[in-house]
Amino acid sequence: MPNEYIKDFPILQKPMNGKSLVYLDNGATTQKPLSVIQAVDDYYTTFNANPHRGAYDLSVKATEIYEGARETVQKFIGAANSYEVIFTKNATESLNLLAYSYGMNFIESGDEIVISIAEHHSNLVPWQQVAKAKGATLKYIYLDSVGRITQQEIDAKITDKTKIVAVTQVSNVLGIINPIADIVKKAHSVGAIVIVDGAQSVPHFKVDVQALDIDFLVFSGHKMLSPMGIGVLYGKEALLDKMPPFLCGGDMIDYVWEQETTFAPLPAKFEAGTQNVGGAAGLAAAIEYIGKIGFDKIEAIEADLIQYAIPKLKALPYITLYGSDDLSVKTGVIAFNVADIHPHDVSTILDADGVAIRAGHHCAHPLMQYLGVNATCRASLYFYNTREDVDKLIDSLSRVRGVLGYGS
Amino acid sequence: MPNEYIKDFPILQKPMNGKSLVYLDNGATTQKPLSVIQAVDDYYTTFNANPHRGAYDLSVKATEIYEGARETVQKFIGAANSYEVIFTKNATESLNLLAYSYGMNFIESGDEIVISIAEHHSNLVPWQQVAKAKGATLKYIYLDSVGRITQQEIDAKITDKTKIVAVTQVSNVLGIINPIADIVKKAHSVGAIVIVDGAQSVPHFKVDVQALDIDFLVFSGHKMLSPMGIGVLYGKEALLDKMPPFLCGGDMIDYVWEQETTFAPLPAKFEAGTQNVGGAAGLAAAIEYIGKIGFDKIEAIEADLIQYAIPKLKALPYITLYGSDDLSVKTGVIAFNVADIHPHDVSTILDADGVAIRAGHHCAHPLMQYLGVNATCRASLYFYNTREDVDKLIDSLSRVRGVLGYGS
Amino acid sequence: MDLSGVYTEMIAEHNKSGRNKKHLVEPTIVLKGRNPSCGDEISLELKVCNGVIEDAAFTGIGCAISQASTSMMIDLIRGQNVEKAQEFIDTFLGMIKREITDDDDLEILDEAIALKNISNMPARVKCAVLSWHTLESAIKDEK
Amino acid sequence: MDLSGVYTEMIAEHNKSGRNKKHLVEPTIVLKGRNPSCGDEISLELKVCNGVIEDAAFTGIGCAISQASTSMMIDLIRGQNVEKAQEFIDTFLGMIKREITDDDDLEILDEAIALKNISNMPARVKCAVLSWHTLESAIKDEK
Ligand SMILES: Cc1ncc(COP(=O)(O)O)c(C=O)c1O
Ligand SMILES: Cc1ncc(COP(=O)(O)O)c(C=O)c1O
Repeated sequence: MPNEYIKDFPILQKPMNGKSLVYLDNGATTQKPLSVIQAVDDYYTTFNANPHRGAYDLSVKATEIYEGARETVQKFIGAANSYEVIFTKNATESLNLLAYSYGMNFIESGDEIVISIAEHHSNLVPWQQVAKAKGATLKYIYLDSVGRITQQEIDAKITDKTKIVAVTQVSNVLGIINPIADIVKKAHSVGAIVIVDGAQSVPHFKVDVQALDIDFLVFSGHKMLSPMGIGVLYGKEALLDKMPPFLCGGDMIDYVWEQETTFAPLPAKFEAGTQNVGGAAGLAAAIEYIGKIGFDKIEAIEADLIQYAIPKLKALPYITLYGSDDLSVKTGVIAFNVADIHPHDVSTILDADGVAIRAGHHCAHPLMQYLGVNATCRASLYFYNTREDVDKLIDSLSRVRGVLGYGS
Repeated sequence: MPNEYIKDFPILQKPMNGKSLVYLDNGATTQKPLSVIQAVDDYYTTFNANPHRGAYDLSVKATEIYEGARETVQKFIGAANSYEVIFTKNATESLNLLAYSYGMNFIESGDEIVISIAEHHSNLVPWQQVAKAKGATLKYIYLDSVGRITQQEIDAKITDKTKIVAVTQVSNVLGIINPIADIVKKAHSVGAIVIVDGAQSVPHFKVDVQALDIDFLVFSGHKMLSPMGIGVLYGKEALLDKMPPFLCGGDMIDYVWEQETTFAPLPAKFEAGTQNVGGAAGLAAAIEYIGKIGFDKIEAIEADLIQYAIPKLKALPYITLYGSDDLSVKTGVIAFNVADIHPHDVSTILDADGVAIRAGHHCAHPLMQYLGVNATCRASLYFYNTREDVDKLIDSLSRVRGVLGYGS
Repeated sequence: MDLSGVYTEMIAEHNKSGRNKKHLVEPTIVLKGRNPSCGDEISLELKVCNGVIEDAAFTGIGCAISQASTSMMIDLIRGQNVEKAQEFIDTFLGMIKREITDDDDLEILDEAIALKNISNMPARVKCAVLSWHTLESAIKDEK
Repeated sequence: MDLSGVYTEMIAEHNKSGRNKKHLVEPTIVLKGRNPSCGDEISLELKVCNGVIEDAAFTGIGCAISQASTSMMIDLIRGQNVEKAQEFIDTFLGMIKREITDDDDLEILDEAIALKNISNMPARVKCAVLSWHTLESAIKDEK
């Protein structure tokens, strides 16, 4: 099936190991369309200056680009106000900002922080640190046998002691979509706030922060077509307002004296130092590109690919798939193992065919321990992938055991 | 005088307000040569992947580019080991990393932190916060009448109680070069560590961390030709080793269990989450570009421009210059005011002539208070500026008072 | 950008004259307005009796645009009641935000129409509106 | 990349056979080697008497390259004294770092020469050297 988007991605036109690149590591980072690369170039070749700091024309243009990007993000995630959108360098920084500024200040001894066992280390280690520093308890929501969070677990783990629930909307290993609305309902009923890790969801389907009534949302630009070095923290105004600053320095202050400082209002309060304007321009262009395709289309393409891939993978007797394949709770992330073969060898052998997948723990050690595996392979799709890519994956996989001297 | 570098900078070829751009706000951010823009493009069109995480070819290439950039920085600043170079998003993050990870852990009640009154807010507000949180004292080194730090002040302010001396190598307002070697000598003699803010020095002359024996150095890529969103923290191995991590998440861990984590060795320990590989590629290209010109040449050009500019500015009776104009302690940053005219008006009027300077407090409120001014104008040069740029500055300045109805 | 459309004679004149830059003898309201990003600070003094602004003046530092804007505002509101002052504020802010563009609607602003072009200069908008926001806060409780 | 130069028959054979993958009856040294970024873990068991490695074996998980590399290493060092074992280590690490490239110098590595091509695969180098670094730590105190 021809894919009309491939032509927009320069890297997908270039051969890898002599073969055309089958890029199936979109969960790690996506490729960038020309329009994004061009938007960054345009910024540096035409408008580059330090925003907010200059009264001259170029600096005003840089400010417009930067604040325009903030409004683009606002609309994209349905935030009520543009100043509820804070730019960071990636989802990890966004989560650490929350751990330092919210966690370290509003969590007390005896409080409980609830996360899921499927969290990426970036939404796990910061909360371990907060729990340790504050004498709080870090509690885990476990998964059912096919990787889903059940209402029972939600009710069991979120209690009157819970102050923060931090959970990923889509598991970066299993691709399972978590029931955020149910979690928010329960969390708010006990007065806890909800932090949603949207790193694997925001690039793939519409996430509306007001419709979900979530308190914070984090995501990374580089997993949704934009350059590296730009990420987002969304937060409700009332919460962001009561949080102290995280990074201190230029542009986040109102007045500084030798021994005292007053801080600027949102969003500047959380954006110390010179920001990544080129990155913000890239993110805005990425959101525009996604908007032109439309999430309906993106979801349809990804659903078609999973529906095509899963039966083919299941037909290979030596493949073990992890997690539910029920399309109503699954995105285009597929975790699997090949019998007798270590995931790193699988990845190396596929690489020789130009097929890029990921192998390892996917920054989710506790989930690996929970699944009882040391590592897995992971193929993660995006809308520029095709059925042909899936065919090549299957084809290459079917040769893996032979390469290492096993019968099939 | 023709300048052979202008042709490398696309933005300097484009008109601004119908005139060719005279960009004199290099202290805020510099423009980018084509080779830097191209290096970032090449990364995204040919090698983009998440480094460190994949066993496939593209990811290996991304890792090589990223780690190669680290080695380029290492050589550039004369560090002993490449893992002593930590990538951050800007100098501000580097300083906050130090404040959180070093300051919050090794400063105790009664200790003293010494900074200069000329610090940028980014090297000031974080230390205020540490001093407050820890019950330590924040002490200021003041300047002599022409903006210099004297040995007397160094000896008076750095005492047995001093644990951290954090000082800028070049003032971003006055352009004065501080006596880092003398400060290091005194600080080390009392057992204090020295943090050097190299944001305004590293782009302009050779800074060798081992020769200066400094403990930490921070700087921003965007002030030295590279894209925004990439900065550096250099630290001596022994110090970085004993510091706990700052940001937690993916890639900075060895093992994670539900309630415990062990951390990766340097430099990964301080680089949580997906890093800005494109930015690192840009920074490496910027360092290569600077290397091709050579600091001898860069310093010579800047010295020529200041020597040319200062007498011309002094010849205008309504101009007040701030700080020494002794070339042996001065870089191409010139702070001044025009009698009766607010700096913002000066900047707007110059902007109409295509001359971009900065007006305001330059993120240095305490210095403004110390100088007894509300704001100043600042022209800051780089090697792509020319005597013609200076002429246009002077020319435009000589019209400012007239525009606002004052005689000259 | 056409400088003469920004730094008009009228603005230069108001900035230089300092006619309204002084202390009042017995102000009933004194309110500081600040623009942290510029470092500009004005202190607005009003003498309000029975809902009428009998006199007004200001002190403080700022660029020509903020000084002139403040001075023009004071000329406008002196002798007016607070409702009228609010009308001036709404019209002026509307002009700067480009929500009110019709010259007829702006006419009441008199000399302050000279600041219309500031709406094209995002970096300077804050300078022009500082005193008007300060006035708005100052008279809030008088209505 | 030519896969057949990496996953040679010999490597496949060592990986599959599990010949050296077991516990020793009375090991004198047991040392864990870890590769956090891969999640690989091996436990190396040695029986060293009077400076001679009388027997060796390993347990643990890892990719074919690390398993084969460990198994080949064990074949090489079994019955050798620790000085000779160190020579194997130096030669093997030299080969992987491409510091030793001459086939004559590598000859002592016997079957382990099959891992030479790993030096072209930066992402897999760690897998190949894990057991060798573990061995080096294990015998440090025996010399
Ligand atoms: C001396 C000095 N230190 C620190 C900074 C902060 O740099 P950045 O804004 O890139 O974090 C600057 C520049 O703004 C500076 O001039
Ligand atoms: C679910 C999830 N959360 C957080 C992250 C961290 O994102 P980043 O590395 O861009 O900070 C990732 C990606 O690595 C992820 O998949």
